[in-house]
Amino acid sequence: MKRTLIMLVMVLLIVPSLVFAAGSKEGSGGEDLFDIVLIGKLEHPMFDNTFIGMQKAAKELGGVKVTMVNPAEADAAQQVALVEDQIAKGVDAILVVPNDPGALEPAFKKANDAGILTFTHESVLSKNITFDFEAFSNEVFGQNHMDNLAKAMNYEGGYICFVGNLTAVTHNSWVDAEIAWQKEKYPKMYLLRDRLVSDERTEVAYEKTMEAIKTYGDKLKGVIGSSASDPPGAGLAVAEKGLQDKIAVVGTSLGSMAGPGLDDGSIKVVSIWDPQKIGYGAVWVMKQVLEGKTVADGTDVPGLGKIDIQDKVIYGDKSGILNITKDNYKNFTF
Amino acid sequence: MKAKHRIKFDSSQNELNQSVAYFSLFVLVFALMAILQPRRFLSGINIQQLAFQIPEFGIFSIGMMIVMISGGIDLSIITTATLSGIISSIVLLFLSHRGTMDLGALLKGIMADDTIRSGLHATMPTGISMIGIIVLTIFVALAVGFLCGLLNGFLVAKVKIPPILATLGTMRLYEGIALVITKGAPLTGFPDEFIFLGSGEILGIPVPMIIFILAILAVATLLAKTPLGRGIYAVGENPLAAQYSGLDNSKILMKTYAITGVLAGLAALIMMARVDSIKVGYGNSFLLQSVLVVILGGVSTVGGTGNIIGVVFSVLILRVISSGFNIMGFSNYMRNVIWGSLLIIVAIVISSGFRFIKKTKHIDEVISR
Amino acid sequence: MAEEHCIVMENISKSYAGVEALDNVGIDILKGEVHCLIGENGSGKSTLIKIIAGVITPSRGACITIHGKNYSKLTPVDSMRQGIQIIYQDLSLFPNMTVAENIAINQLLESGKQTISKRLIHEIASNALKTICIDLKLETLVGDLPIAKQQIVAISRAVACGESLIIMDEPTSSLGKKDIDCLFRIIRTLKSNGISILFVGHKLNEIFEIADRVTVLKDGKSLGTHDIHELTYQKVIELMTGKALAISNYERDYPSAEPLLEVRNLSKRFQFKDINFTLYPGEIIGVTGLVGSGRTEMVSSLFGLNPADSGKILVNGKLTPIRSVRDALRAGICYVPEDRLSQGLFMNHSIKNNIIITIFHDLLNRLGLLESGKVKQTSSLWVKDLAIRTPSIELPVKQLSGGNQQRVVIAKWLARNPRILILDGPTIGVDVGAKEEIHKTIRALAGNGLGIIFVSDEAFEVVQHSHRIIIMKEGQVVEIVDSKDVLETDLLEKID
Amino acid sequence: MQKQQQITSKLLFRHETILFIIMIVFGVVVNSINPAFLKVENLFDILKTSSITGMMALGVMVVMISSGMDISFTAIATVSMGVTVRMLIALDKGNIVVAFLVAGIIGALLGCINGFLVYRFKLPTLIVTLGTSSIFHGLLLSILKIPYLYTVPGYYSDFSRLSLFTFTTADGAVVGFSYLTVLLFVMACVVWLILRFTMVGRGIYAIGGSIEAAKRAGFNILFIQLFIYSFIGFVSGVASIEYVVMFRHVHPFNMMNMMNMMLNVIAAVVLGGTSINGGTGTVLGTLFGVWMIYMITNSLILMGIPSEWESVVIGFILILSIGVNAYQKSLRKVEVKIIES
Repeated sequence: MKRTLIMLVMVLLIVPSLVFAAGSKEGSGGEDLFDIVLIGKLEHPMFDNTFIGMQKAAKELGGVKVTMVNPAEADAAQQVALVEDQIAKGVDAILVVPNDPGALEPAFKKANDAGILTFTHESVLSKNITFDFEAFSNEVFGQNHMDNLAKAMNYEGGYICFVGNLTAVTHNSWVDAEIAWQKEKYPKMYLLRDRLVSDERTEVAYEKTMEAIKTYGDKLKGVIGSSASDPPGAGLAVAEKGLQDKIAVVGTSLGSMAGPGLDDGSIKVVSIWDPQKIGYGAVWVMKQVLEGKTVADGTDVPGLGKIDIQDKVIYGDKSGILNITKDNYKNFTF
Repeated sequence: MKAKHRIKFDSSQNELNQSVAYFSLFVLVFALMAILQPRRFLSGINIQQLAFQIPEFGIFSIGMMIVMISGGIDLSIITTATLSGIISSIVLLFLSHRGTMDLGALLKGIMADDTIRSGLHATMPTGISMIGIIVLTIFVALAVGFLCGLLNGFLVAKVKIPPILATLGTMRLYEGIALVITKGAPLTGFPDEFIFLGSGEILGIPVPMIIFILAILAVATLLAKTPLGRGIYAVGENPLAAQYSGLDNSKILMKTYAITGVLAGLAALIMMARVDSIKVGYGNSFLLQSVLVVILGGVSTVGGTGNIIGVVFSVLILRVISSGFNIMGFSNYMRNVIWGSLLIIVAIVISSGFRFIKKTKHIDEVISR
Repeated sequence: MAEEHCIVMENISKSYAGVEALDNVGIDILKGEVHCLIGENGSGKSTLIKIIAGVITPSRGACITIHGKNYSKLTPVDSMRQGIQIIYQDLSLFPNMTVAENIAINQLLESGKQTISKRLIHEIASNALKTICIDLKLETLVGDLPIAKQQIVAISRAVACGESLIIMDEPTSSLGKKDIDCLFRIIRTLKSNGISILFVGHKLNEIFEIADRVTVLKDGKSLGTHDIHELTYQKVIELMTGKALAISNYERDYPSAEPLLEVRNLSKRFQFKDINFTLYPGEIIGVTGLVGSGRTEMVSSLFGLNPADSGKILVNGKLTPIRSVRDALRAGICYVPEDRLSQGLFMNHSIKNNIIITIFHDLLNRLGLLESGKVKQTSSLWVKDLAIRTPSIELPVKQLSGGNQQRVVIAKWLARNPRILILDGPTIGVDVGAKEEIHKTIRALAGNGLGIIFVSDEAFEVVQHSHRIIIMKEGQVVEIVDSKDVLETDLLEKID
Repeated sequence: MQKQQQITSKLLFRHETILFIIMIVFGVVVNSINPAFLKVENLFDILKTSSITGMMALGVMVVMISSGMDISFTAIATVSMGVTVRMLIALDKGNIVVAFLVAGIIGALLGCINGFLVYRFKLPTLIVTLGTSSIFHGLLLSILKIPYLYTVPGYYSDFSRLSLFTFTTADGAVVGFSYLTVLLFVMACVVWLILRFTMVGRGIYAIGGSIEAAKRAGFNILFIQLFIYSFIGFVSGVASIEYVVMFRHVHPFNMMNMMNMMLNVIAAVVLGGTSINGGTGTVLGTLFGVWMIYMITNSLILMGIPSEWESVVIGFILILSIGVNAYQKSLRKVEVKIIES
């Protein structure tokens, strides 16, 4: 008796959730719209914001319907499956923020064969695509981080760099650019050790910064983070040791995440691109392409500015970098 | 009269019933998806997608199944695959670009420089050696998997570390070695002949699917028809009795883990060939899923019982559900809720299916009345 | 009424899925008596005690009176409150806890205390041990104790609760003579304290030694309660098995072939020392001694489970070092272990798969795969040969009864066609009828020229069924006697 | 004489002792590479950062003693963290004590569901918790829609700065003994008391030793199972608030995304001498196990190990220390056998 009751509850749990889930994401709309799908790396406000930009574009430009699906974990295999499912679903264009660019190529190829256009974001190496969208080049972004850090640590002393994962291509190219730029521009500064890995987790960035403080003592003057949770983690460690005036933390992050650190001075400045703008610009470009028009180098794209097309990569202009500080972080919704 | 009723419950019958149950569940799920989304789900392309998606995950799952039948678990299965994929792709890339650059430069070059690679393709000697190179690559991948598995087996069987801990350690170790070799960079640019293994078709059937089916047949034969297979079941069910029966437990365990390692190597090959790249961290989400599928497939969590049919059907069921949900645009989290509920429901059904037998404990006495 | 009843049960019936396990059974236990409940396996003994414990509810119409109080339905809590305590065959101890904790735990539970202290636990435990006049180290882990001492812990636990009725389910099945004497002494002490004992068992000599009254169950029906003085061995066996049992004496042809196995100066540190004996084809050698006398250690060293430190083993006159189980198997030595559940069987696997586990190499086809035809044929053959009662060879072994399970273990080894078969306590936990069948099997095997080493506690059994007897004590051979020249009682003396 | 021998050998083979020796050896080795390691400041920091893992490890230990396994605790932690912090913000009141309590209670309730399923259907605990872990986390994310929260009320971070006592070291750094560590120690004591001095504690060991025997002895299995699983739920809830205290944000993945974290906790508990098959386990051993793993992972930078070697080193040391332990255990078995005979 009780057993059937439990089973009933379980079934009741499943059925409405099916309905609920089915109803939640499927937008209504006529069949004549272009179907564009955004596939993020995982569920994250960054991609939500990109999607908001896309929705805004869809509304303002018309003729486009946008949806979003994200893998439950930041895993390339799941993303491949998602792309393949979208092919089956028969959308018109897919915009992916790849976890692993290489892994998606065959899926992209299949999509293209099925007449679906593929686009990427944050993935300059992708091949089977129409365009990749970048707010700016990795090199420029890395140099921006280094400029910020150098200024904050008064152009001298030792520093360390975090990457989210050794396998994160963009993070590594930022760090490469940072180190090269420092060697070129700031001779009094020096790298204390090889890049550290944060696992894209605040607590790991915190623990490793703590350890670095102990290991290098007074020599450590600066920390650059690559994943959005690195500066908050490093900032926490700095704040806890009361070293706000001695160690500068900069890097990639969001205003919302870095806010507390910016407030107490443990984080000096964080940089980011505006995901809504990118989303808007991407939809603008994708719509052009879907309508069979060409997008030329130097076009002024809303959201991206004057674009620079290299091979298949569309770089926005340098105005795309947002440097967020204590004074302005509250102006941003992400 | 009454006795006749009872005879139904012998174990082969049970196994058969179980297989029928899994099969009907599969049909049910498939039909449900087909009814809900007939146009999209039943489209040729989706069915083919499924056929491409299932094999790598499926092979991991049957690998996990083998160790779980032996009473263990292999948490290092994914990183074993990563490591063997990386080492074998170095061999593949090195040999197929042979004579034009050294290994170090190759490793550095792989990541970014597309032009070098296409140039290399042009200069590469064609025909004769490519098959040989691919065979060698396959051999290396399987061999690395074998060695990784052997180390797991050694730690479990000889050093007597609980499997969950031993493979947790080696999971980090293999991942680490792979990171040290590549520094995290992906390896890509495999020759098209190799890609065929992952994306090609023979008579309309995807090559990975063919490999998967062969692997199923091989493992099924191994488990049912070989002394080693029976030994794996025996060690999982009762290691002491196995020892008393003259089986060499540690040898069996070493072989078990080694076979799982080889399967991980095989999965790595398909993975590499399917996505034309290999990188540390690829496929990490398969780990818990494969444990889930094995349990869902009716393998006892303490080892000793379970059969491959259940596991293979669980793989199919989960894949169909998840693909169907993707098409319908479900959120992943809702899917997790449904998976979790499904797992518990299946477990309850399985356990209550056996409850009747537990009560009439000594069947022979009942019959002999 | 002069004698006070502890418990009276009438009209007890119970059926599982239409099969009657108990049919209108009645039993009454007097205060301060030792009441024996006997019957073959499957006769309903365990169902009956589970009903007394309240674990199983009987069919309607049952009438249970405990200390004058009527119950139509008994719950485990009622049963415990009324001072009924069961010592199960598996003892139901906690191997990971200390002796003191194991003894005290039931009393603590009953007292409803939520907190405990070590002092209290020790007090309860030492009191209980004092009651039965036994000394045990309180801080030892029970899992580290030998089985006989575990039994004492289980009894002490029941005593600690101040019970009025203690039910012992085959308590002597894993005990040596000395331990059994000790147990009986404890039982008598308990009896003199006014505690009733329901003694479930099947070793007749014990029953005649300890029982006041006997209730016999057969096929779920009671064959009445008898005063022990009204009964004889013969009568009891007839009641239990429903047929007159001929105790035939073993044909004691002295074998005259070359020796099959010679053991010379076999020793292992801390376990046994200077073992010497010879085994001839067709001979049954009984090995007996107390638990801890080194008998199991010695025979398991012959099987390579516990390789000896020094000494020589000759098989067929050839020096054969046995360092592992495989060495032993190669030499044609097989071993039926003492604990068939944990050492002999794969409970969830089919009978077929249990039997073929030792003979894979015979069943392979040219591809090196097991041939299912041969597998079925071979296993069915053995099932038939050893008269294992089962509807199918695909049935999991756990669904068989003890006697049949034991025969599966024996079949597994016979399938290998051994020359020497070591049987360690093959009749433990097997009832009289099944025991006789196992004895028959053993004799038939010896008749086929096998050399058999037969380890057993039961002097009666050893004298009846072997040519010669090795008596072991403290790791050494006391004497090797011809069973013609020894009486059961002599043997018992020599063992101690 | 013989007795003395037995006692020394017992001490030698005690799990905690071996673990302690390994820890000391490891500490000395690291310290010889970088003297910063054995400074009080660093040790206190390790104690503080390991307190979250330690808290969860206590719960896992209790479950494992009862011969169960719970892998839903990270999901429970995530759910109780998300719900608690949100709820208190929405109500616009609350303080740190309330937060700890509410999260603990939510965790305990979720744990109760596990306990009930385990008891009622006699299912393998691994399956139940594997199932509920995706259910809990999935429901949190899809129905409750708990987003990221990067600004949390001040009382969380205030608590993080509180120290039981502080002192200044020779080189001028201010070192504090965090209340988070105190919390772990208090919880460890509570667990120790429960396991040692209450009938529930004995019941947990009893179930781990033999559930059938425990039933026959008259233990209330339902109550004990509910206690076990709601206890691990409770400590997971508490640990989740510790997370908010330390890192000042609510994140639906960081705690959950920790398959590594989950495995680390389980590894720590097993390393600490708790048997996977149930029945044995001590609080001290578990704490040692946690610290051991923390010492390994938090000394890699001090030792100057390049990032790409991290996994290799961790894997290697893990295998080594577990191997030594396993080997020592098999020695003990032989020892017991000899003493017995």
